[in-house]
Amino acid sequence: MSAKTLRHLIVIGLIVLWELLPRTGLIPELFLPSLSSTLIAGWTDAAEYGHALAVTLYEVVVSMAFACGGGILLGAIVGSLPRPRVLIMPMVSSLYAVPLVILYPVFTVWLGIGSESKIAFASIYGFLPTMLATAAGIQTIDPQLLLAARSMGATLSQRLVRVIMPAAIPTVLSGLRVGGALVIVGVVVSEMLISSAGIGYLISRYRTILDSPHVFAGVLLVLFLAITFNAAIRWIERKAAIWQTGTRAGHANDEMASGAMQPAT
Amino acid sequence: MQPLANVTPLKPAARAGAIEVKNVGQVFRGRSQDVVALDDVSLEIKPGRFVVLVGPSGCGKSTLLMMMAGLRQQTTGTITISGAPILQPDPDRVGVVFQEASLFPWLTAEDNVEFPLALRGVPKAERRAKAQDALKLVGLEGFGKRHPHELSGGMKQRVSIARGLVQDPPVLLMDEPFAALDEQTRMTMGDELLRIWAATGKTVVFVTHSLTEAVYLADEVIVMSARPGRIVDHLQVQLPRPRTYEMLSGDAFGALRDRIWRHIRKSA
Amino acid sequence: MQPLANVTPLKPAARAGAIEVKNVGQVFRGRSQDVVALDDVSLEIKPGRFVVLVGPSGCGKSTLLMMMAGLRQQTTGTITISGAPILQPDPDRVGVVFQEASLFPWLTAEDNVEFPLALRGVPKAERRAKAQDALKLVGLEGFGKRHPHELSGGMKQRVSIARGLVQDPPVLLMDEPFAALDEQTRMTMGDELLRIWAATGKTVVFVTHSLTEAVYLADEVIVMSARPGRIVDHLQVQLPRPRTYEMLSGDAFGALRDRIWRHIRKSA
Amino acid sequence: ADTIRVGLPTKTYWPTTVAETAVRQKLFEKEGIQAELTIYRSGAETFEGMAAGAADIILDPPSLVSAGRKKGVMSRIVANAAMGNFGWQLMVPTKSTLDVKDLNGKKVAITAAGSGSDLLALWTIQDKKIDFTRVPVGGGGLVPNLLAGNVEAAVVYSPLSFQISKSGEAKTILDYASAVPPNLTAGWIVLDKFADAKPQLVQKAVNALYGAVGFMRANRDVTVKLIAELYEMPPEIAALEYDNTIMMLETSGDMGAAGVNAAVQLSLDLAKLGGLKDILPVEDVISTKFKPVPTQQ
Amino acid sequence: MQGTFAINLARIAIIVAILALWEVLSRTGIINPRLLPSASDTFVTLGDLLQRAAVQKDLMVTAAEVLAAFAMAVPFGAVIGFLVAENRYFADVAKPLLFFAFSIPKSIFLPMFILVFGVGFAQKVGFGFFSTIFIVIMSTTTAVESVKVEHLTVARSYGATPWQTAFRVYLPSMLPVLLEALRISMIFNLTGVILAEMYASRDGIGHQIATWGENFQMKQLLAGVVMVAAIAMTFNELVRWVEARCSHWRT
Ligand SMILES: Nc1ncnc2c1ncn2[C@@H]1O[C@H](COP(=O)(O)OP(=O)(O)OP(=O)(O)O)[C@@H](O)[C@H]1O
Ligand SMILES: Nc1ncnc2c1ncn2[C@@H]1O[C@H](COP(=O)(O)OP(=O)(O)OP(=O)(O)O)[C@@H](O)[C@H]1O
Ligand SMILES: Cc1ncc(C[n+]2csc(CCO)c2C)c(N)n1
Ligand SMILES: [Mg+2]
Ligand SMILES: [Mg+2]
Repeated sequence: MSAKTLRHLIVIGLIVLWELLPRTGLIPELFLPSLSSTLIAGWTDAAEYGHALAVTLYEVVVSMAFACGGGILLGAIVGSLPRPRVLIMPMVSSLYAVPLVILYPVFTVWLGIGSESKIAFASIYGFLPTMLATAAGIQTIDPQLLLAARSMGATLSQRLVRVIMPAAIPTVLSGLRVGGALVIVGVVVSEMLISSAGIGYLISRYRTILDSPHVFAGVLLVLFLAITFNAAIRWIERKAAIWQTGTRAGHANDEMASGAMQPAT
Repeated sequence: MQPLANVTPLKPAARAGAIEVKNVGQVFRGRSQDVVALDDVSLEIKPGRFVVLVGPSGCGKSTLLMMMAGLRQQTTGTITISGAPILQPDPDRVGVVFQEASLFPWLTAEDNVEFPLALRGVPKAERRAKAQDALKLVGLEGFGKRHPHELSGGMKQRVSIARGLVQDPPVLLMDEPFAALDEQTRMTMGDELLRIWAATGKTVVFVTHSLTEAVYLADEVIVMSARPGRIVDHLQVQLPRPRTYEMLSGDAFGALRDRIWRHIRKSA
Repeated sequence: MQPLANVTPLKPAARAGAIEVKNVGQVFRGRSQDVVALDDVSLEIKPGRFVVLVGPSGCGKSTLLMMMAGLRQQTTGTITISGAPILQPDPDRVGVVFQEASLFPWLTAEDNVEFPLALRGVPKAERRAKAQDALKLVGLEGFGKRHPHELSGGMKQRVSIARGLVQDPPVLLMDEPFAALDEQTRMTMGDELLRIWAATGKTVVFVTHSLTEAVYLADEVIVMSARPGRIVDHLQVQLPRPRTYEMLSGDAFGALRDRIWRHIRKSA
Repeated sequence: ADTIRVGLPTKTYWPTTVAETAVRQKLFEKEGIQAELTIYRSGAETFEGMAAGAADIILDPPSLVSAGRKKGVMSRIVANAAMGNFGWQLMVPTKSTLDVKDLNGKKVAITAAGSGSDLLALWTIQDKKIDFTRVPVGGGGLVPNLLAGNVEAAVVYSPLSFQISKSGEAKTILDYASAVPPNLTAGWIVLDKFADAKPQLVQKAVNALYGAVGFMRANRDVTVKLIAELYEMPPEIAALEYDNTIMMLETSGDMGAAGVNAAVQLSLDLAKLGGLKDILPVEDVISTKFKPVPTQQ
Repeated sequence: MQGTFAINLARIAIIVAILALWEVLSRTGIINPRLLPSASDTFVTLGDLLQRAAVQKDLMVTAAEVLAAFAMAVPFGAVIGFLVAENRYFADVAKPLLFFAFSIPKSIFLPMFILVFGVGFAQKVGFGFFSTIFIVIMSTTTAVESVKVEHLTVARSYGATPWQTAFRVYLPSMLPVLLEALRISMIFNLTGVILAEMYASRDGIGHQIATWGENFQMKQLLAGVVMVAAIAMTFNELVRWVEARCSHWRT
């Protein structure tokens, strides 16, 4: 069976379970409403959800730019320059260790209760994993390649764009995946905590009045965001794969490399 | 194999291409103990000379080349290239062909060769033409679209040589560029290199383990000894140019080769 | 350099060490077109023979070795080692010294050499002793505690050779193991290799670009041509053993070398 | 002995004081049972806890019982705990000059959309015929956002309301305890299943809880000290909490008493403001099977 | 050595600067001290809190939950992440699904854990595990991508078993990326456990923090956050120490 078929079967299985588990009463509807009632709830209030989605989407896109753009940029700098790395990295990951979710209500005091605070929170939330993955990916680059580029007079920015980025692309993309997902989670969670608009707001409002179908209709929309983001990443991956042949991802198409993986399974 | 079409003759700058190494030492700080890789090396190379560096494995040849390229700072001493000290890589003065191929795996062979030109903003069409010429020169015509992992060891090394040539700097440092090549290819490439060198007046510093190759190519051969790396001999090869394969069996050739061989045998 | 103390003579198994390559082909599927790297190669190697593989750069020598090692599957044909087809790597039958050093950067030189023994669960003390012997053999006594990035190109290659030797399999495949070594070290290591081979009765398949080295070491020399890779000659080297440096200037030696040279010149 | 698991919505809410008193005065033990107290994030979470089988008796408003039954969680209010929003106040910063009427078009902080504070905000909009934006900021966001000026007013629960008015940081412009007509704001709730399976246990539990209410009314000093300890606050504020909420709690809890049905109905009607749909009839959300007999000290 | 000293000095300087800024902002009233109590007040409160037996017990409970969740999530997630990265089939099947699961706010599922585990240790650990596993999987996948094919080939030629390949090739190659992953995972783990404690609990430091927040006890809240952050930072430093010991071969 092809992987895609199996995946689709799993998805279909999950959908069927989602419908049947609540219907048969194995899971109370309060915790998991059936898919049909979720869809009906979402459909009935489509306008409300559409408006919320627009708000959330805006916040996600802006945060994504900050978190991923900033994370990759700083990660690249920190990963390629040892001095800033030893100085900054420990501080950054220590700062990330402060449980911001708990402090979020206090943060809104300074960042306001509108979109700004969500964007700030989600950007910070998605920033570090992107940055760390980028930096770590860059550290695993063969130093010989950097030496070669330097000998050809590559400036720092040229090294960054022409050597470091392409060499680190698989790691950076995985970091981007993690970071992007966290941005989505970050926006939704902060909306759930404090806000008067967005999908997170709807989720938490309907949750407070135990309206689980409407809650899960919101969750479905979050899932939709994730699917969209995933599609975007895969598009970049495909673009990247063209000039990435020969690195690990390229080798993966090789029978040699896939053979190497067999014993691990 | 075709001549490289666009080799530009060196502008007659005052000391362009001259190399001066003065009392240079290199100590690697290790965890347990320090390694003296090079100890007080001095040498002077006039512009346009073809200098071959030989010495036992681990004697510091690559280290010396890295310092001449500005890729590693010496612990003591000074290195001057074209009249000015070299403190960081400067592709306008020095080009390097590395011992390990160090091609960018995500670029095709031709993109790898074009890389140094792209860095300088050479227009696409021009650099493509130059890269094609260089690839032809190293016998890899038609392999331009392959990625490094699709090439054999010797092919990768040849791409790396093409990349070094295409940069066309007044000083070219080559670290065992022919090590992975078969004898025929090696000879052809050696002749090509001599031709380019003669046409451009470049200074070439060339590391090899083949003593025959050393004498065949060189104006001067510098012999190093190991631990700590020191210069033990500096020979002038007075054989006429162009060099021919007949010279290989001549007495002068044999004598030079023997002299180097005795050094190497002692120190390896 | 010291002899490797603990080389165990090969158990007299029926066809242990025999290699049979039958109608083997290798096609690499490329994006635009397919590359026929090897085309219908057949060859038979009797146990205990020292076989040298020569051929122009890119003719498929490494590819053939990878297939013999079970690291790559041929597109067509069969390869049998010690009487059984080889479908995946089997360190009890075949050991490999790779063309590119491929040491583990996180292990010291001695840990790299010990790696294959550690995989088999050889006790620490024993494998340390073996690794020390092997390092001594390749002239790297005292460098055991260094990491690969602290070693020169030739030193890395020697560590890689030591790693291949320490495994002690009946068939040893070596892909240009001496390419980065100076002539003196190369000779000494060649002699050491012959000694180990004579003492253990291993089958050795050895790739080199040096025709002198090929004739000096080999029982048989297999000459390949490029694109697509084919066997164009299979010579028996009847020179007596042990080989001596005097033989290098003998007529028989020269004749063999010439015969190979003519093939190479044609196909490179 | 049987153990009853008591689910409490937040620690700084009077039900916790009631249950803690019952535990400390060993009232559950006197009934021959044991109690295990679990604190939840808020009312809805507490209800989910009960639905998940992690709590046997909880305190929540009638609206959740109604909503829960719609979702297949069959429970009822077995005892009437409070008939007003004691301690709940609409507050503005002390230096603010705004009155309730002035909030038209302004922003007012609530804890969560659909929560008790939201209902009160909605009630204010309806009752005062004004319109303002309700901003959910969570319990922890109320005072900080009020003081920082992100919102003009906030619906604050006790004893936080007492605390910030005592400290001079905020002042009350509307006291919901008196402003909103009496309605059943909170009651003790059990699952129908549980009530059927272990009626004795439920009865003993409500006995202990109402015994605690009685004890608290009779022992001001002890109770004030307990509140101060539980909430980590100065005794003056604990005293305010005692006088304004504890003393206002229902002492009998009898769901059969006169006026209870109307009070539940009013509570459900208020919840409609918050978006609750298809409200069930009062009879379906209450149970008169258990009449608390307060455990005596 | 001189370099390390200078860097440590710079680090200490930065920390001192941050604390000083915090103190000054609050003391001068540029930021309302009721909203941001000064650093000194916060640390005094922290000292008081740590003296309390109840807080000590809460910390122990939380630590136990965090450790248990972490000890399960990391190996489990690492194995799955490894399979996803190395087995095409498994990757094609699971990667998108895992990614979607990762992108959903986990707190939606808090009641499910109560449904399955009740309220208590198992529920906190379960949710901590659930909050951590996806990031571990995704980070492991990232880490595996940094392993060089040549090294795998060498190991294969020596007949390395899957276990040996995992421990002797993958692990050392991946270590820097993996340790970063470990750091982030710990933060997720801690947050997950604390969220679960805030949601429903009888003890644990998250329970306390929730109360302090709702009660507008800013000093205690900040002190609590500092406590949790300190735990995470200690862990961070521990990982960094391991990293320094294992990665000396990199230049
Ligand atoms: N980064 C380093 N740290 C410590 N020692 C080093 C480092 N790089 C090189 N060395 C040591 O310096 C010496 C000279 O090395 P170098 O690479 O220059 O030798 P080489 O002459 O090029 O040898 P080969 O012919 O084998 O390439 C060697 O002994 C090597 O071990
Ligand atoms: N993965 C691959 N994909 C496509 N082509 C490949 C691949 N690997 C090798 N080739 C091609 O196969 C041919 C033989 O390569 P191989 O490495 O076996 O040569 P070789 O004889 O070892 O050469 P050298 O002496 O230069 O090491 C070359 O033309 C090479 O370009
Ligand atoms: C943060 C926070 N939110 C609400 C309340 C009060 N409260 C908790 S649950 C509930 C309704 C269920 O009866 C009410 C009004 C509090 N003390 N702290
Ligand atoms: Mg070298
Ligand atoms: Mg090869």
